[in-house]
Amino acid sequence: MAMLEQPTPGAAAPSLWLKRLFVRLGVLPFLLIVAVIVFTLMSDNFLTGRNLANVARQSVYLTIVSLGQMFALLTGGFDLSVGTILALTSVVGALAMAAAFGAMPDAPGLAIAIGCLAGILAGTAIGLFNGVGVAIFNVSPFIMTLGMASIGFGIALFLTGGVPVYGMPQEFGDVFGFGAWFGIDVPVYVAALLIVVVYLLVNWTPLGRYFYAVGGNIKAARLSGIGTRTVLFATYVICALLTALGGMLLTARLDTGEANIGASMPLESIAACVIAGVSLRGGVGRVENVVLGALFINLVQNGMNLARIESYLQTVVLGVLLILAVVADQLRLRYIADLKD
Amino acid sequence: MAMLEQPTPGAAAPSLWLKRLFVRLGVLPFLLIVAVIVFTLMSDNFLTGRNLANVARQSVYLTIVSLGQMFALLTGGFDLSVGTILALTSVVGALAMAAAFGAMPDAPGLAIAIGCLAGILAGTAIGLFNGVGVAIFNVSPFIMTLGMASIGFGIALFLTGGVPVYGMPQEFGDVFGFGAWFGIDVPVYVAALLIVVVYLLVNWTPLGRYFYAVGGNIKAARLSGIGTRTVLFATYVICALLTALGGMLLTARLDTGEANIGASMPLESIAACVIAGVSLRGGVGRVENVVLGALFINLVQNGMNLARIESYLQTVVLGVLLILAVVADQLRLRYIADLKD
Amino acid sequence: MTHHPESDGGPSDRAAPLPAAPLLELRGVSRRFPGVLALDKVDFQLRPGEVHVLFGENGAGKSTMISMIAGALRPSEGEFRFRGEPVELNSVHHARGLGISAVFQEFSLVPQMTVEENLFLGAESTRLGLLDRRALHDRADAILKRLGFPLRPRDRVLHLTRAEQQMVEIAKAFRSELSVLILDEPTASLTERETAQLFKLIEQVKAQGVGVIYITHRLSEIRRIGDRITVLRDGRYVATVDAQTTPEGELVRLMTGRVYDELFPKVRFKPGRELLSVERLTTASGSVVEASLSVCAGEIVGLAGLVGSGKSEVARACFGLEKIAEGHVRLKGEEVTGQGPKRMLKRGFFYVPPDRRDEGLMMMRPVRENVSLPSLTLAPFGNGALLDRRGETDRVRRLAEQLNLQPPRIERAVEAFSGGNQQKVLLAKSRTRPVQVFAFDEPTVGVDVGTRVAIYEFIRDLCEAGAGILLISSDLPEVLNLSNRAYVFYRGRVQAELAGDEITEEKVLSHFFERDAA
Amino acid sequence: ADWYPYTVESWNPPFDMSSPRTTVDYVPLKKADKPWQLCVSFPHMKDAYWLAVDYGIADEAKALGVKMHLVEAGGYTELNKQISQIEDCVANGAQAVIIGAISYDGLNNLVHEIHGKGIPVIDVINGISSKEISAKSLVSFGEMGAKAGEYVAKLHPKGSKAVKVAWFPGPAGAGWVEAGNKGFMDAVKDSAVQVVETKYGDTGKEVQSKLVEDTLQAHPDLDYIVGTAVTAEAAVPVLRSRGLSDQVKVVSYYFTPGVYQGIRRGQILAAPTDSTVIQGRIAVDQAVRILEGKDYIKHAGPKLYVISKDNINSFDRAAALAPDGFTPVFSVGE
Ligand SMILES: Nc1ncnc2c1ncn2[C@@H]1O[C@H](COP(=O)(O)OP(=O)(O)OP(=O)(O)O)[C@@H](O)[C@H]1O
Ligand SMILES: Nc1ncnc2c1ncn2[C@@H]1O[C@H](COP(=O)(O)OP(=O)(O)OP(=O)(O)O)[C@@H](O)[C@H]1O
Ligand SMILES: [Mg+2]
Ligand SMILES: [Mg+2]
Repeated sequence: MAMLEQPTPGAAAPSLWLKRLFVRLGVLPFLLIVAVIVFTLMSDNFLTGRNLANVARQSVYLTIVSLGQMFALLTGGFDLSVGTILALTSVVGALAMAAAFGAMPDAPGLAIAIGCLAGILAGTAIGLFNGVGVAIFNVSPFIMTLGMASIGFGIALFLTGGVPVYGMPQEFGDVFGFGAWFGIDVPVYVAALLIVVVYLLVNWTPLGRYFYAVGGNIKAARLSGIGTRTVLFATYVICALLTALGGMLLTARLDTGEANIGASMPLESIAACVIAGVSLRGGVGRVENVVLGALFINLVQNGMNLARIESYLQTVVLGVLLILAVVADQLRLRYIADLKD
Repeated sequence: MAMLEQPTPGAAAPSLWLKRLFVRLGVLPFLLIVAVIVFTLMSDNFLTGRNLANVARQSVYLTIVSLGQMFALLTGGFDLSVGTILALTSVVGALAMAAAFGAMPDAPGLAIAIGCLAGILAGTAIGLFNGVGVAIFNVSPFIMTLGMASIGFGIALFLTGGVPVYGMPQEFGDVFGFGAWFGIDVPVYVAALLIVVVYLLVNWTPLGRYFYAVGGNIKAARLSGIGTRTVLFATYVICALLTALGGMLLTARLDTGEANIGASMPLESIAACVIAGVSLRGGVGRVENVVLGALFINLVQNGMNLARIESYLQTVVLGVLLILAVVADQLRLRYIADLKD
Repeated sequence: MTHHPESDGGPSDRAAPLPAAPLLELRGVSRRFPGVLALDKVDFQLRPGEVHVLFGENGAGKSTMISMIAGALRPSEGEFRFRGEPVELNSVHHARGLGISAVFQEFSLVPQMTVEENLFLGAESTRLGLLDRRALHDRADAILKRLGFPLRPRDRVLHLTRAEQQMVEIAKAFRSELSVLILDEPTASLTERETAQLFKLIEQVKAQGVGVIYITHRLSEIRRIGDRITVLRDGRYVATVDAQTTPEGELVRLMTGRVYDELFPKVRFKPGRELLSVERLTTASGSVVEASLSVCAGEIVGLAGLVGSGKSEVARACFGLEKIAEGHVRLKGEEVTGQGPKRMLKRGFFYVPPDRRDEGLMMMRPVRENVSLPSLTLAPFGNGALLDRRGETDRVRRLAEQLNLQPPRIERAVEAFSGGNQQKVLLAKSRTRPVQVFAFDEPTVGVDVGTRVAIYEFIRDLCEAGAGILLISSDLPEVLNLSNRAYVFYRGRVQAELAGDEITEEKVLSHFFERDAA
Repeated sequence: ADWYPYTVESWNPPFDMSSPRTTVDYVPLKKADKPWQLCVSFPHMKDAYWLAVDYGIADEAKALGVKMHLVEAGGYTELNKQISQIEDCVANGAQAVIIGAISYDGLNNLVHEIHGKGIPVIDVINGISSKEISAKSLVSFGEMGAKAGEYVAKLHPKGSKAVKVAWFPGPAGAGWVEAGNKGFMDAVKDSAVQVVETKYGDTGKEVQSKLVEDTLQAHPDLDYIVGTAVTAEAAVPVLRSRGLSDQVKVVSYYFTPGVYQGIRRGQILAAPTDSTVIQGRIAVDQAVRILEGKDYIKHAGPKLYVISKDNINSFDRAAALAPDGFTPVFSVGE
């Protein structure tokens, strides 16, 4: 990526110019454009304001979780517990909110606040354990988060007996699930806010750099005077916190606390990151691409539904696209090399 | 692992002696012993020849898949498609076998042969694609195998609509699913055979070393004259082949071809490897430990079922044990160093 | 490790002048690694404004000692005093705070980050909690200019050569206010020009009263900049002597307990038929341009040149590691242009890379597996189909003895060995199969004198046994003393070919820079 | 052969399983006036049960001459995806939505939104708690569990020799599982049936087969295995291999081709059927009637009955199962 910030001057042939753009932006924007064109041709209802709003809102949850996942990947780890964090947040949040609402039916606002707090705390707690396990006991993130996923799911089932939790104030769903300002859904605003925050954290603070450093070469990070344990710990807490926020938004959308959501989240969020060019070996990845990655996955699913592609075929197509996205990214890496000279 | 092959002589205090055993064997044997004791105390039916045979047989499928998974991990990759490979093998194998049997009801043996061949080919085909993607197009193994998993599953559903495939000759299940010689089930013999083969391949052939080399330092491997692409390709084909064999055994056990099996296999097999000390960064891992790892997971599940531990609690316990196993392994790494001299 | 009964006097301080109060003092400091006592009750004093050289064999404990001073390692026992005050150096950050900063032997760089990001890693300047990117960029530019290193602040470190990375590591140490500067083999992969620059800098900070701890295996450097020398052996303090007056032989004796008459062995060249011939070779990346050279049986051909001159790349291209745009490579008369390492090895050509961590060794695997890796299909390592574990172990043991691997434990993971000993493992790989042409790229990076002699003898024996040897080195004396023919590279081109007595420092250096003048 | 008239139960007031039922002969429309665009959402299309629903819906849609497009979320853990898919359907111009819900309450907001757009929502098979549903074509899975329970309980009434039953409701947390579990437990409460084990587990056959094996180890003296169709199918070969086929009897609490085969061969004792296919057909008919403003039964569900070897050859197979060789149909009329 050496050249990204300082394009070498000189007569750039249009093709070269395109290459540059390709290198700078990555493959996803191009794939997105192609997808949009294809689906627009396949269905009249695709390129409509309300459907795009639709896609935007549907993408919110995966996007937020993927942002969290990105931190884990940057430091060379994983978080396989994001699914469970969603579930636990949803269940605990709903239980607390319902209880609070039941206790004081005339203060829904307060109930909502309490519920969200409880849920987010519960979700983040999982992250705390992950952090301690990985940073202090250096348990491999894979096992640590997989273990916590299993534990957390067990707890969520305990709390609910497997049945959905309801009784949350109507306002919760109305605002955070389905509310909209100026035709844009509330969840989208929240996501946008989180994206900005994460972007700043990652690109404009020392801590942000430390995630890359720890993932890139943990020994070097230590020799440079970085508290690697602290950074690792922060990684999993932040990931859990973001996921928990996503969990509360999802709960608002569902209007119930569900123990059975998010099973496919871990792999989907990692996939979103990887097609966005985040390296599983750590140290490489950009926030904006991760957002595009999550968007891409949702857009394709939405497009295929609108294009009435039958669902078995959809699984196949999705698989193919994931692979193609990465193959295309390989080309990009070649070009990068080319552009160095 | 330095000392594994050559114990240094000298007066060893019993504690030291135990340490050394601990280091040589790893933490799993000890955990297994503990588990056995605990469960024996918790249930009279646990430590019975019948149940142990039962555990042995149940472990067969995870063990075989984990062996395959180990190759992927050794080279610093993953195989997330093992679940799909199981399903596809099962479906295709069953369809072919049923068809062949229908065509010539008086030659079940031939039908079985045809079916197994078809199934194993189908499963291995996925591995071929994985291999090409990873070795030739250097797609990240995560995405490549995840994508193929999605594709393969789509195909399996397409072939069956999710309905079990019936009509395989009775003999198939009777022999490869439930047959037994001298009180030991046929699947166990097959597994034992495969374990030996894999052990030889990994520890006594150049190719075996090359897996470690590619995972340990792919550049160094290349400079040492190793065809790294070939090795990577072989990795995923071997993994798929083993999994496919497991898939046919499972099909025999279930007596039907099923598209809905193996969903939990990818993570379970990786977990089995990791608690067995296989490094996700590649280059580290031993066959015998992987076998123990798979055995451990099955033993615990069986034990908890027999001890009548309630389902929700089981998920929690399993999670805790996974983490503990790895924490314990950290201790071991310390000891290893101590014993160096 | 062998213990030497004859002791060399306690901490007798024979260097009289400047009785200034010590800036930094170590008292009875020990460090135990699992299984090894890396440092054993060592005393050490650093005065302001002196260059204090740490000298000792590979594995003597030098890096361990400075890692503790830099706060990267905790001592098992012992006391540190900084400006007379006892201190607990419990983190790199803390040490930095005191103005102690280090150039680490194995670098402290994050490959995926840019030069600029690496320079300030752990000490980013911020405004309102946010990174002050402009300031960072300007400071980076300033430092690089001051040090005169030709680096682009926004290149990613992984795209740099080891030499360039070394410069980044050095620049990193110079970024903050200094009181103690630690340099652990900073010149290992630098060439004359950068080394000269570095020494100028050292003189500057000396003048400002900074205490410099300098680790090197190059005796010539000790003369050039050293004030005092502390010798370590097997983790124990041996002596502190004056750098200018102590004769080299004496130093080596203190260090090894043995006496070497000659550092560079006499090689009896008997050039035979041409083994490797390169004709007007140009690489796709342009790092080599129309280079022609040849290597005959029974001779050592040296390649000298500045960093980035392409002397490595020409060898890499021959071995099939660099894409070749034009030209021919012939091995024993056969056209082998663009063939990969596998085929090259089969044809008896072996390339030993300069960066053992990056391209040379599997750090987490045992020595045995690393050494035998290139030849697993050949006897005694195997019969093509299966491995012969005993044969393997025996042969590797023997090679470990020949190269005097310390400690001689071939089942231990490579990462647990000191730098120099890792280098020995790397060299051992080339002796596992029949080879006619060797290319050694920086074969003595970070290797102590004793080992150097061993390696040089190793190379000599190969040569006298009739092999053709390509010796690529940034350590000029190496090229001067060992090769009977030498090529000087400049900007990817062969600038000059020298033979026999022509190979003198002046002649070679003149071709290093020539075109700069023009 | 026409499937109608079909005797179904109708709840009045509707949408409340506890309200009084009347038995009616259900007769669908012959043809729709317009080729309406129906959207159907399933939890998944991975087993024979939902294949039967699909068959009913697709066949009826063809018969009525309406368009149908079917989406499936891929599993009971994919509530979020089901919501997205239904939204996509609506965005795509569906005029009525038929939902096999993943969650009893989790879709209420969505239903509210769709209802707001004037698009009727028909609740099939699983049940949705929302009051804004236009029609229901279902019987609660609770009653399925109950039916299975009653069947066993009747064989072993209170006072008779106690029998040990192991119960395998399915994946923990799924709505239908918890419902079935409750129904079964209540049904066997006062009888000689003693539920010695409740084992949740994914409905993958290998998972169930393992659970069965372990349960047999834990309870060598087990009398009954009751559970999902997958459990029943998995239990058959296990029992055969252990020579327990006579000692341990198998009951499933819903009906699939595998169970059908098992009952015919006498390997499975019995299983209740909810006439799965019919529920699908009725849902489509309800949708069309609503769209055409014709009067319709707001809440209908086929009468449950248990199938055992007594009636296995006589019962209306086409009402319970998709015909052999039927492959999933995801859209009709496009
Ligand atoms: N992480 C470690 N684990 C175990 N032993 C170690 C470790 N690091 C160093 N050692 C041992 O400590 C001793 C001193 O190592 P050190 O790197 O300080 O030597 P050195 O003097 O720097 O050698 P060189 O000149 O080759 O760099 C060696 O025997 C080495 O094997
Ligand atoms: N991995 C790499 N990525 C990008 N550029 C590289 C890489 N390796 C080498 N180069 C470039 O190739 C040129 C030659 O490399 P190198 O510095 O190894 O030449 P050299 O003459 O061998 O110098 P030395 O051997 O002293 O390091 C340099 O300009 C270097 O920047
Ligand atoms: Mg050192
Ligand atoms: Mg070089």
